[in-house]
Amino acid sequence: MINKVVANAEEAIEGIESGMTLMLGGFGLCGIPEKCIAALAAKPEIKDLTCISNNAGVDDFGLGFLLKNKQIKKMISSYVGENDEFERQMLSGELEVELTPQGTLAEKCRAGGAGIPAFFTPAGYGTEIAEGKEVREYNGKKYILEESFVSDFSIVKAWKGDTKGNLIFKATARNFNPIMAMAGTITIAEVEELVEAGELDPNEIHTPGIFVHRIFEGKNYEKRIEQRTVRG
Amino acid sequence: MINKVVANAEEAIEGIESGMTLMLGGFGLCGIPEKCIAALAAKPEIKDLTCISNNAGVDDFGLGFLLKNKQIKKMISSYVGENDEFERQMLSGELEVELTPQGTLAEKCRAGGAGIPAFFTPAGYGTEIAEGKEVREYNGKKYILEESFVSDFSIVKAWKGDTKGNLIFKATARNFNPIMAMAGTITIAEVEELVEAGELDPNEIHTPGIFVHRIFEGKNYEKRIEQRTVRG
Amino acid sequence: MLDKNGIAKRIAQELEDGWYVNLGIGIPTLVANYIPDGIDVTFQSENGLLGMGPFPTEDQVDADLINAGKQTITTRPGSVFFDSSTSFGMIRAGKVQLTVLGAMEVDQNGDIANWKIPGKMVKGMGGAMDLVASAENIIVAMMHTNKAGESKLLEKCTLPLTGVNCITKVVTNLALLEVKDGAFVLKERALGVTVDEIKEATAGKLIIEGEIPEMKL
Amino acid sequence: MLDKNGIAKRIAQELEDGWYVNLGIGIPTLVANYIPDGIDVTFQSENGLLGMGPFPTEDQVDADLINAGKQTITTRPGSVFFDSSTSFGMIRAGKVQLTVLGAMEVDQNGDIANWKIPGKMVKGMGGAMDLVASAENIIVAMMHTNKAGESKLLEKCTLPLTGVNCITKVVTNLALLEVKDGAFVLKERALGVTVDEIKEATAGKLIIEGEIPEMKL
Repeated sequence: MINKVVANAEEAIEGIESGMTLMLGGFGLCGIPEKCIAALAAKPEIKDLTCISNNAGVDDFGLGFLLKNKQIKKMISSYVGENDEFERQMLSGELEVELTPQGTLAEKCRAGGAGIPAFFTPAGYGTEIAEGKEVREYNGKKYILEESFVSDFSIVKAWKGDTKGNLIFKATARNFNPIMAMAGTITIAEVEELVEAGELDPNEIHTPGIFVHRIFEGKNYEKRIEQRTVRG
Repeated sequence: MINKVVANAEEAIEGIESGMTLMLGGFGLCGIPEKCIAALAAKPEIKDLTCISNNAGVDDFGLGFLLKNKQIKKMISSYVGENDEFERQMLSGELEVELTPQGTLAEKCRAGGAGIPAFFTPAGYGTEIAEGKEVREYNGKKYILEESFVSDFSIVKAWKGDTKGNLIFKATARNFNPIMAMAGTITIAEVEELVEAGELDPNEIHTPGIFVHRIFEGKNYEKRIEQRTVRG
Repeated sequence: MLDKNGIAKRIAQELEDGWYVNLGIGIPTLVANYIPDGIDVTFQSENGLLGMGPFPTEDQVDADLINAGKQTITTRPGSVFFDSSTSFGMIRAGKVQLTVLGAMEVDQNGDIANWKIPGKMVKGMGGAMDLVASAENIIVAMMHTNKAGESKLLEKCTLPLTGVNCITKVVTNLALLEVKDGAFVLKERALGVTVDEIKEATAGKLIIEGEIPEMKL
Repeated sequence: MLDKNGIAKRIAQELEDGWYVNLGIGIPTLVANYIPDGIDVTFQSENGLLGMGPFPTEDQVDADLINAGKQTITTRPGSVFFDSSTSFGMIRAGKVQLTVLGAMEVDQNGDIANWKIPGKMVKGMGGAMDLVASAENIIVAMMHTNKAGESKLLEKCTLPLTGVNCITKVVTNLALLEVKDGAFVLKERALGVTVDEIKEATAGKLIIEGEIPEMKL
């Protein structure tokens, strides 16, 4: 019988090839699939990736690893600060960057994962983001037409998962993960805790297993904090 | 301080007027806001309603009550069988009916509730549903442009809710309820159990309270079963 | 000649391990009773459930747990509930590997009509238009002819369409046919049915190549 | 003249009971510290949280719980988590009653520029373009002039725009102004600031009607 469970990140990323388009969940370093990113960084022969991710990691964590290896050809993100190597590659022209409003980025993933190829959104109307895009007015307000995204592989990180691929995320580590899971031709989920099918309450699952093709339990998550802010 | 909690269905439906557009959650009789529907039926002076609901109830339950009172001018639904009075009014021309593919209906509500005024979908391409609608091709497949819905009032039924309006639905009684909640100018939620803010796990909430304006606990839900099917 | 259960049984042989499957109302529902041993199939119900189980016993009946036919049902381990937009999201995005539907008419171009008869009360298309416009693999389960004895496999559908160029296979009481390049390609005969009988009952373009085997059920 | 906290304090007076509010990075974040007594405001963080609370104590720090500025935070009772598409869904649908943002420039038509300086490293717009295109009530919190002493309230923005015709109010270190019918309408002076000083520092069209009161903080 078909088994979605794989042993580890190395096995999970099998089939990812140079030139592919990947979606990677996370907001900043929160909820990123750190095990799969590390596994990809360990295969520097995989190059020319287009990565759809809200952010681009920091110099020594997350997507920063892939940037350091020059495995990424193009980033599609809403915000890409906090990363010197990124800045260097972008300014030198080695790295292509497509900046997209965060809500449009989210909706492009969700729409792609829901079989909607294009939609109208108000974000970016009247700005350079709207250049070359169709404008239409609804109820007196202007909207631009945006096309949705699908990926060759979507890589997400969840809190809990089961052997059927059902996922539950924790707190704000949910972010882009569920919608990117929807939009993957193949979707890989790494989870902190993997349980048998039937152990998760079907009412509490965030991502239905139909969207997930491979799943594994990662060990010893670092979960680095970007802006540790505490009160006295 | 603002309080979303109202005493009962009568108070919840205050402000609903003749000629308004309502969304009503539910699939068949499963997960319908039975208390608010009964309260509306008790005010037959509210007429000419446009009701967006996947189905139209049965003769003696759910939207059937409003049909019997001739309070509905137009139904927007995907399937409207199981109701003799409905059939009579439709064939006599008293009742206007707009049939919409179920997935398109769902997406129109979700899009309206997400500030997306229009989107492309493949459903209905090449059929009479597509007549007069814009067709566009993406990746070799044909799609039609559909405009989204918003309501004057959305009326939904949840399993649990809190005083902030956060909602949790049970099993397949979820159906259209969360997406219609999103698309209401004013959204009313009736729940089987109303608790204090903080008692629901923020990770397990299906509808964020921002979408809900009025909430109350209904008593003695009938939850009628349309097709009671059991095995031996 | 097959009865309804026979049609369902033959369609069940098309199932593959790991597939997500949506079964329409009528004959398609019966397919769930004949899942081959050793494979794991997950049934999707478009009202918001993956992992549909059998009908409940009296004491399991739950008004909040129904299928798209509004029948009370149960769930299997690993099931999950979701809202209607997510449900049709997974359908439109092609995540459901097989859809089985009934039909009033199909034609040699893969068009299907199953929701409306002009002049009669129209109940609506439900989720059928989304399903046929989205799935890559759609099998129609139906009788080969209507009550008047007329073929339901046509050159061109006469009833209002549900979808175009979408049907991949048709399984009837008489035969299994593939829809390909503007024709019905006869693949299997039902037990005791001759090729001539199928020819007779098929109004659309029929392609018969070589020996046509009898179905094995 | 107001400092950053003063600007935040004045904006906090605009809050109304029951509102959902999104605060941008910088001065806007400070608004949360000055919520008037007796009103209940819920803060939305666009990375997927309604009901944001204060920064955590050391032992409350949770890597999975951050705000849109990537800072560790806490939640208040009645909070809820959701994904990014739902988050921007509620923003685009106008469910957030007030958005407070910083800006590099605003102009008399309500246009705003706050994401890009040509020739400098561009970090991206994050959620700002969605927020300004969606909210009906947007207050800009910023200094009246830039470091070179030039007005940031212009006839027309010179930097690449974040959004058009969207700003309703501007609160600076010098004044509170409404943006209306193609002009900045002076409503209040900061403590000790004269109308002439505000005139001097405002490059866009400025409307001054009657006596301009001093802010009460």
